[in-house]
Amino acid sequence: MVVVIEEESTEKLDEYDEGGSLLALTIQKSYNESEEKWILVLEGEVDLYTADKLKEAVNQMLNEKLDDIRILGDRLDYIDSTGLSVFISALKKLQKEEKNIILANIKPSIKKLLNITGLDKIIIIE
Amino acid sequence: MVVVIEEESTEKLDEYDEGGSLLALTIQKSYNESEEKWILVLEGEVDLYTADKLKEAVNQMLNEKLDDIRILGDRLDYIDSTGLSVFISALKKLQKEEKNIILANIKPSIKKLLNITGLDKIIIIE
Amino acid sequence: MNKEINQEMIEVSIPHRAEYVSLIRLTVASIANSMGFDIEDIEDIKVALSEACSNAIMHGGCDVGDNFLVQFMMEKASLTISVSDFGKGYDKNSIQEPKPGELNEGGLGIFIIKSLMDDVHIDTGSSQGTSIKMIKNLREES
Amino acid sequence: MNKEINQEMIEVSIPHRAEYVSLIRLTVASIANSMGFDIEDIEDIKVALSEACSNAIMHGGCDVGDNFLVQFMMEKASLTISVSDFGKGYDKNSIQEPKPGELNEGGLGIFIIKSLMDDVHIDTGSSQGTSIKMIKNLREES
Ligand SMILES: Nc1ncnc2c1ncn2[C@@H]1O[C@H](COP(=O)(O)OP(=O)(O)O)[C@@H](O)[C@H]1O
Ligand SMILES: Nc1ncnc2c1ncn2[C@@H]1O[C@H](COP(=O)(O)OP(=O)(O)O)[C@@H](O)[C@H]1O
Repeated sequence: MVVVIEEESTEKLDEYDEGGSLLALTIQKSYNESEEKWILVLEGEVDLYTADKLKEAVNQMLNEKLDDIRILGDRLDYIDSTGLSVFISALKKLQKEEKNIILANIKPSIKKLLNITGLDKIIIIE
Repeated sequence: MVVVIEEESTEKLDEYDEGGSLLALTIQKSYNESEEKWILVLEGEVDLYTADKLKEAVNQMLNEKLDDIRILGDRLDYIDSTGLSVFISALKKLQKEEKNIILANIKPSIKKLLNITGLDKIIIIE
Repeated sequence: MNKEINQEMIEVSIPHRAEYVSLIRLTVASIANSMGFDIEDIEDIKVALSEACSNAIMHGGCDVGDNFLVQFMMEKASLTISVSDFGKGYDKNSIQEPKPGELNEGGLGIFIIKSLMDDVHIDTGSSQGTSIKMIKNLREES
Repeated sequence: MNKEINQEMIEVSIPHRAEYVSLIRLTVASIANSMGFDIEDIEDIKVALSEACSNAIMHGGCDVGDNFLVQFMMEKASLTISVSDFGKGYDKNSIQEPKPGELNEGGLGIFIIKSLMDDVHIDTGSSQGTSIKMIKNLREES
């Protein structure tokens, strides 16, 4: 029997309007049954301030079901090593089950960071 | 005989992309024959740095034809006393010919500034 | 370890140049936003701080290579901003308030600052620098 | 009077708190933008500076009430950024570069900074603060 998990949640750490210019992080996660993958929509910035929230969300997901995570990065403006660390620790768990992280539609600057760190050879970039 | 002036010009002091967040000032001026008014589209921010450019544009307009100036403020994000001074010195010239400045579609924060300074009693706000 | 901090300070030292005033606005908008000020208050603070910076740059009489100082003091219920130049200062008694109905290109800056902020103190004299301190209180949540 | 300025400096002093790193990014994006850096370079600079600030905050060992210092030196052809904390410092020789292919959550920050910036100097020791200086050159216009 395959456990089907349906979940949709939005967590906002902070929200700024146009004038304020500061973006924080919005996280949306859901499990896609037909694809058998977690879908994670990241919007805003992952940095030292917001990385904990991402770590929490990812841990929750993988504890519920250890399956591929497909991250939609269309609206992910920024990530640095604090965010990459979250992916790396998730990868350690995922690789045991031969699962992976898939990053879709990410900005060139983020792709560059994955190249530099060699993560592009481990994570799947679409 | 009425002199008809048709002019369209765009002056940019600086342009910033989404990531850069800094907006400078874009000025578009044209003379509308049927309304017999100058139409001035301001986009961005009028402050100490950009006010000179606005002053130049307004002076040029009034030297060509001393007529009403209708300012479209939909995309005017910011103005302070350095910008108001430009309006005030233009008003001094315009009032001699019983002409005026009309400000259309301005943001609440700019309306507030006009109230505080009493300019709302002199300039027409639409 | 995690004792509560009641006051935090951000300090920006910046050249006496007009092109940097927008950077200061960006900074204060972000600070005020994260403190919970609403859009109207943020716009007020941006204008007031810009006026003070414009004065430091235009009237301070400093070299463009010299810097002036903007300090942000973040407390639970208020933001205090100081703008200090190390310029020539001025005689406060010689400054007149703008007269309503009169068209005057100058003399609006300090009047606007006082109108938009909750409290304003100016420290200046005809041969010391000028330091203007302005306070905006967070509104009670309703 | 209007002699050309070849070097200008902006200095920001900011608390050791994670929530302010985004403000520093905002600041440097605006500075780099006005200097003429392109989008790719601006993103590189934002990441490198964030890494340095994150290190000051995470590893400096300072009180959150203490501030660290970010200096921007704007020259015609380059931007030099220094991040200085007055914390416990570290022993540079004990730090290893990340190994390609190995999954390691830590140790990426300085490696990323060195990859993205044109020149990097670190001044630190096991009981002095840390100061990291990074330089990005403007590309020749083609
Ligand atoms: N930082 C400053 N240094 C020296 N003089 C100043 C400073 N700020 C204000 N002043 C003086 O106060 C006057 C009034 O300032 P303000 O109300 O801002 O109007 P404005 O700048 O349009 O003249 C200025 O004209 C100037 O003489
Ligand atoms: N500002 C600093 N103060 C003290 N130690 C530091 C500082 N910056 C870096 N370090 C030391 O260098 C190590 C490597 O830093 P870095 O490459 O950024 O990776 P990470 O931060 O992920 O550990 C840190 O773990 C820390 O021991």
